[in-house]
Amino acid sequence: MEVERIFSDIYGGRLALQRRQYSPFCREFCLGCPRLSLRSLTAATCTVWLVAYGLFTLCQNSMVLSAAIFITLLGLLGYLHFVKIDQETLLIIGSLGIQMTSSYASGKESTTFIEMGKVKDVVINEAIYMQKVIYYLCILLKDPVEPQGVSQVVPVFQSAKPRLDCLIEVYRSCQEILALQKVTSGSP
Amino acid sequence: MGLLSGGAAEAGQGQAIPAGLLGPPRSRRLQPQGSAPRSWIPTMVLKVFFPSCCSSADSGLLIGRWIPEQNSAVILAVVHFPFIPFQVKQYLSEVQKVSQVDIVVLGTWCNNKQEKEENLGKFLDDLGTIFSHEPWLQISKEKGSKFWSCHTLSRQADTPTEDQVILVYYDQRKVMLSRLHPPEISLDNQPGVITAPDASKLAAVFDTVAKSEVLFMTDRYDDGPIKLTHWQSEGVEASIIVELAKQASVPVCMLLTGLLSLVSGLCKSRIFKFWPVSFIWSKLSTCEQVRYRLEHLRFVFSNQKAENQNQLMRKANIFVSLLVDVALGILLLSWLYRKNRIGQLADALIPVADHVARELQDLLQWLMGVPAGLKMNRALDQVLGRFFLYHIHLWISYIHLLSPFIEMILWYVGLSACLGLTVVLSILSDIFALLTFHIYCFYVYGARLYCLKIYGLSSLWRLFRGKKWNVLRQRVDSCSYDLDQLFIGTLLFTILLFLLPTTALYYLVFTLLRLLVVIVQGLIHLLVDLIDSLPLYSIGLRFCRSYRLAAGVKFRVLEQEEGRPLRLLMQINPLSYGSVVQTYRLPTYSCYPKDTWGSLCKKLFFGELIYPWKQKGDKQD
Amino acid sequence: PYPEPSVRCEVVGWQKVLYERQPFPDNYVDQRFLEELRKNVSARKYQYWSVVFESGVVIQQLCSVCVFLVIWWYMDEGLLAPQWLFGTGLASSLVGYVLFDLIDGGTGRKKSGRTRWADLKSALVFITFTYGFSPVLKTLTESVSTDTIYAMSVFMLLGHLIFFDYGANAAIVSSTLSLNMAIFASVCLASRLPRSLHAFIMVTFAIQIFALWPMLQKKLKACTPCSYVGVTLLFALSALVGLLTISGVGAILFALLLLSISCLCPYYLIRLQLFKENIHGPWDEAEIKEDLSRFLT
Amino acid sequence: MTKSHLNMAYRRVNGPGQSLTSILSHNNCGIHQPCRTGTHNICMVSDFFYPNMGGVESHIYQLSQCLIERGHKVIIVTHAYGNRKGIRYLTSGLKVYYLPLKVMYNQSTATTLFHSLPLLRYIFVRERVTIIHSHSSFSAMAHDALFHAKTMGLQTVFTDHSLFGFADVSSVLTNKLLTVSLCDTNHIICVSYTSKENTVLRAALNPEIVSVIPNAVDPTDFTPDPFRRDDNVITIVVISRLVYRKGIDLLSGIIPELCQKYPDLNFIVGGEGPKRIILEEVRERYQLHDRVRLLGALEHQDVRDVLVQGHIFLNTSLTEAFCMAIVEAASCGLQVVSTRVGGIPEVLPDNLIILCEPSVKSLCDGLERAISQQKSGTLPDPEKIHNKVKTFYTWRNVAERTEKVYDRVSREVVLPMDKRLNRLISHCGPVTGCTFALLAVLNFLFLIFLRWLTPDSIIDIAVDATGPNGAWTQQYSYSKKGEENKEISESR
Repeated sequence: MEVERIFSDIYGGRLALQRRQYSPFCREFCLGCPRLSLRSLTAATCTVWLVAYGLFTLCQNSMVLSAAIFITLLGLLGYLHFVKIDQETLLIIGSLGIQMTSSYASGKESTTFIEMGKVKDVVINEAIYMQKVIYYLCILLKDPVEPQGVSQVVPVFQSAKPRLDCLIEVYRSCQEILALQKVTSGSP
Repeated sequence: MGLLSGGAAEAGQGQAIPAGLLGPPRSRRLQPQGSAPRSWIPTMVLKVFFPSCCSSADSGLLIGRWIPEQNSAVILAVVHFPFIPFQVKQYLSEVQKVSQVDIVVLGTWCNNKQEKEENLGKFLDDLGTIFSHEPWLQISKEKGSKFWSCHTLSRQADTPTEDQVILVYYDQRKVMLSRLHPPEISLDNQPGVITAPDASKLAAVFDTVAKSEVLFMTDRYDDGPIKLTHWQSEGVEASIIVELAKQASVPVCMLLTGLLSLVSGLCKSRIFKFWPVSFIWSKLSTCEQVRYRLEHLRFVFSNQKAENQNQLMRKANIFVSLLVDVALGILLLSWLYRKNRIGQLADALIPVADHVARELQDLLQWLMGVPAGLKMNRALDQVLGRFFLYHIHLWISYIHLLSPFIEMILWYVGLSACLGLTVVLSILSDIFALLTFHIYCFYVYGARLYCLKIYGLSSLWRLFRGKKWNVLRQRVDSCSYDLDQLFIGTLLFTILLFLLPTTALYYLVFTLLRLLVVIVQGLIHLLVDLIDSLPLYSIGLRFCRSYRLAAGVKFRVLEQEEGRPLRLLMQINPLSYGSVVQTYRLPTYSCYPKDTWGSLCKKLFFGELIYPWKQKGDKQD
Repeated sequence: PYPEPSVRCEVVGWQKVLYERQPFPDNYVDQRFLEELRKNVSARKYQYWSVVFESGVVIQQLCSVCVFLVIWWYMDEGLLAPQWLFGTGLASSLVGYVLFDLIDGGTGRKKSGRTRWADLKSALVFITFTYGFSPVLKTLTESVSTDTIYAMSVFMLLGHLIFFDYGANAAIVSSTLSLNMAIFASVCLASRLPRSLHAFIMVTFAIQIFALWPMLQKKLKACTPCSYVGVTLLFALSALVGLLTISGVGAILFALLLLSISCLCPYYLIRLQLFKENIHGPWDEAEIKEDLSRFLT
Repeated sequence: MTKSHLNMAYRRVNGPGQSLTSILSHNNCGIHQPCRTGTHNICMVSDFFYPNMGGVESHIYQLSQCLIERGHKVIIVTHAYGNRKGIRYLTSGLKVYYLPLKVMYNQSTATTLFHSLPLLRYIFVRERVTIIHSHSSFSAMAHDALFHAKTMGLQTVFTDHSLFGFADVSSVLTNKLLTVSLCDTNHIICVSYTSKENTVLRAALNPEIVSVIPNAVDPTDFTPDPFRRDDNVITIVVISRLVYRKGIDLLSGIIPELCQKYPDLNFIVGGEGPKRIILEEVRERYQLHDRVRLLGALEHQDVRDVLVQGHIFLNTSLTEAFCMAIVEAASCGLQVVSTRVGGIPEVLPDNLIILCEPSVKSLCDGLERAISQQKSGTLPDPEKIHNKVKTFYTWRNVAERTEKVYDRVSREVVLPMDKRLNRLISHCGPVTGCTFALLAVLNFLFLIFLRWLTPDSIIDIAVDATGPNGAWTQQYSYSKKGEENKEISESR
């Protein structure tokens, strides 16, 4: 059962939230960031090349141009491989753990799995980010030394910064699953 | 049987208690299930870790470990028909003795390839009465469909449950070989987090599989009483070379340790204890490097076994880096000693030193004139210039005295390349330090002079303003001086102020030279440290067998249909290269500057000695 | 939302207290608003002649700077023999030293408890150090251009005039700093003189005129005001004459300066007092009248 | 900057998280609630707030608490204190923004009049703020907020906590700046009548728009405890920052005088500051180590324990707008001796306070009077004093009166841009007026640019933590619900 809804990120960009429910205690949220827009790409490339051409006209050295081409290519590759995140996935498996996957534009994926034993809670938090004050979803990890404390806070959907309504949706289902978890672990 | 089955039985009892408590709510709560999640009353989910290699095995018994606190079952192998229950229990108890894991029969596995015969099914059911376990798993796989059905029978509740079960497939081989790194490496580090193994269930699963290695030692060809299916059932992996190496390693280690102890004893002998020798010994980076390597060798070839995985890793890393180092060194050696390159080098060396000296002389001449139109005090300028010129003169004569022997020295020094590239490099840096010794002296003189001036000026400036430094309160107080104090203070202040530019210029020039030298030496040291500290073995491991170093796991949801248990595939999430390096990097001896850039600049301004950070300057002062 | 001031609140009347609920809105403005406002509480009435008398100190200081410069110019030109200057300086300082004790009959010396031996010692220190350093002084600034030296010394002398303790208690006054600046300037100028003897004598003279002479002045002013006025006039005249021998224009300008400081400025001060409008009230930060240093010393 | 703040946000305790979780899981209607009729969304802006301690800080905190109690929505904006950046929640869901702005001079931020606009505007929009309430004329951030609020067309209130002279150059400049920043502020609150006169003179204001609302103390914090003090000796307590403005030099004169006169007299001095050295010198010089105790800096909760150890409280301030210390002391049942400066005469009735001139002699006389009363036992009983003082100043009363100001302000109209410029130019003199009019125009253009960059529509409206259906009140019900769930699961 897969549901797709459209939200917007804090810059007003378009975000698509896919919500797959595999079973009552296993859900997946898949947040697709807007793709790399051709306009910005061309803009960046053109600026670099224009600068290069300016330099070339100044010092009659064709090395500049080839260097510019290489720089743009390498920059694009690096950007796609290390910076541009296409999709962020949050997989919650009740009583097993929470898994965060962010897949880059180049197809590289980086995954972090947090076991339920370590998760204290999933909350929506506020932070000052650049010149904004934003909401973000985060996972609070238990402090093994003293169980009440929080040892660390792991942010979710860090690259695509969705707005509050989107976060609320994700947050609700997280809370449902966590609630089952809490109740069952509480009862025996 | 009573005796032998004791372990399994009481184990079964032991685990029956919490499960039994769990039982009734689950079974009853099932009825309202299926409606909206809010009204859905949850239960503890049962997790079954199933080795993917057993998915095609024939029907039989599932043996593995039951982890009650997480309500999860780790299936290790499948026992095939035909077997005698008594023998199974006996075998299990033996395995248990060897590997401290309580392995029990968890349930039945029926893989009906041909059309489904129910007599087998009911036979499996009443197996449950023989091997008492709570809950009793029944995993069955129909022909064709990849969705299995998994029932759990419990004594109190007879209704089999479906969707409270998660089937987690795992690759047994990888899980057994990999070692799970503490999560604080994979997440960004948090010092406080040390998770006990029972706290994190995955660690429990991993070490269950890892410990029960004994179980996998029997493949299907050896004629035991019972037949198992697991990752090695097609044949146990083993390589003759490894075995031979294991055999051979012991005497080799003995021999080398003996040698090493001899060498180190030599190093510890009395001659090196006397002052000048020990001092120089401590100053030369070559000796440092050699000592460091000796330590490594002693560590690698020590007879006592590495008690934990980290130790083993460390040994391997050191060994590999040693090998690489020596290999590079020998390469260099072979290059050096072909067609008299040493001779050319030696001939090149003296002129270079001369050239440097001459350049310095010119520089001093320039300084003694009116450098860059600066207003220098002529008298002081002349004095300083002459002093330094004389110094250079001494230096040149020394070099020329040395020149005939240079080649021979180089030849012998070159031999040391067989000790490894790092040794050669450190020797190089030492030679460089010796050849630029005069620059160092100049720097020290200039710095001392400048330092004196600065401090004098600062205190006199306070007097000039009618203030004084209060030592008790650590602050500047106002104070009334006598007339003569004021007069003399101001007189000195004026003189120092007008003499400052001269000294400052000398200081500046020689500091720049010194910095140049220091930077070159620093680069060499960086290279040495890189070779020393890089954990090559770990990196290689990460490169070839990425699952051996696991940062954690990641799950993939396999496609599924309604009413069937959720199927996940557990993959191993390899450690990132960065964290590999920062986990396994070997400690180095090198002394890097402790101070930040700001403090460094401050030191430069106040004319304190920047490098070496400890007492290498004492030789002249 | 405010309770209108009812009949009984006129009866009650508004009072300036916070601890009572009063039947007035919070932004109520009574006719007693700002009644404690005072103006020009601390405005002082000045007497013209007293101000003129006080301005004598400034005159003195200007004149001593002027005299110093004139003497330096003479020595630089070689018109003045160092020995002569040394002799006169020595004589005058001896006279001054005697006067210093005669004026108040040695009470000041008793108070300070400074022995003659200490005086002799510091005098010796002066002489020896200056003499010892004079060759260094000679070669000290030869590589520095003359204009730089002039600029520096002018700057320093101005500083000396600014920071000098004229008897007003302001923050910037620091007699130590002003004296040091004067010495610095004198050393700079002395290093420009032809020979090291010149330098030595110049610096000694600077000490006499910048350090010793003001002390004597202070005492004169305290004990015998009329003689102080006389001395001031004499000194000013001598400075003018000295300047006149160098340049007439400079002398005239200097004379104008002295006149304006001694006569015009006091007049303006008294005139401007009339326009003073200084608001005071209970909000002012109360200043502490009596000196509290007696508790500490 | 980004990273650091996010990280900072991670390291926070999960208090706020909890509150948010609760509201989000239970009332989503609570998020988009309009500004309730009769209640306001107030934003308190000041550079001075906890962890910094002082009169202004506690004023802001207590006032906000009482306003929340009365159903308003209150947030506080201040600058970051060391590691304390980002957003924190205090008791009853009081939300505090610690903005990462550079601190220039004693805890007051540097102002360029523009750099704080983006963040402040974002906060004002997301919190749906209707009234900006700035505190303390020393705080640059408060003035910035006033400026920006006017540019955004919001109502503004300003509370002045301090007095200024007119004598020296610096005060002339500051007064000019105050004139500019208050010339189009809707309403000004002063803490005493003297302070009102002072402010009216400084900022050339119409006294009608200046209200006097005194500070208050929480009387339950400052209760007398006569058994804590021993009546064999007489103890004089002084609690203030040890700086010149608090008249510590006077104290350094008083201590030896009285100690030599009365052998059974002790001093307790609480507080820290540059003038501490003087007191130490006095103590060493007169060998008073056993009779003069210097406690150093005091936490706010320890103040009462120190106060109740004494019989007489001495305040030697040279200038005070509204002296909270003497009210606290009186509330603890001490006889107060104080200098007659600033607003102090208005604070306590004459039978509770002995007013003296700011000189050692006069203060000594006052203290001797108090001592003789104490010895003759004619001083009223601490309990009586407490019960009397208790009725004087309460935060609830302050909150009510402030609320009236808000009501009045919210009914006023905000000046449009042109009128505002005219007012600036006409009111603040030609040069200053024109300069700041220009700055105002620039600020307005900047605001338009920001609106184009991030329209208000894509700014999330913040979750209201306070108020009757705010997250904070919701939280308990949430946890209770959790309890029920558990019980159900066990009962079945």
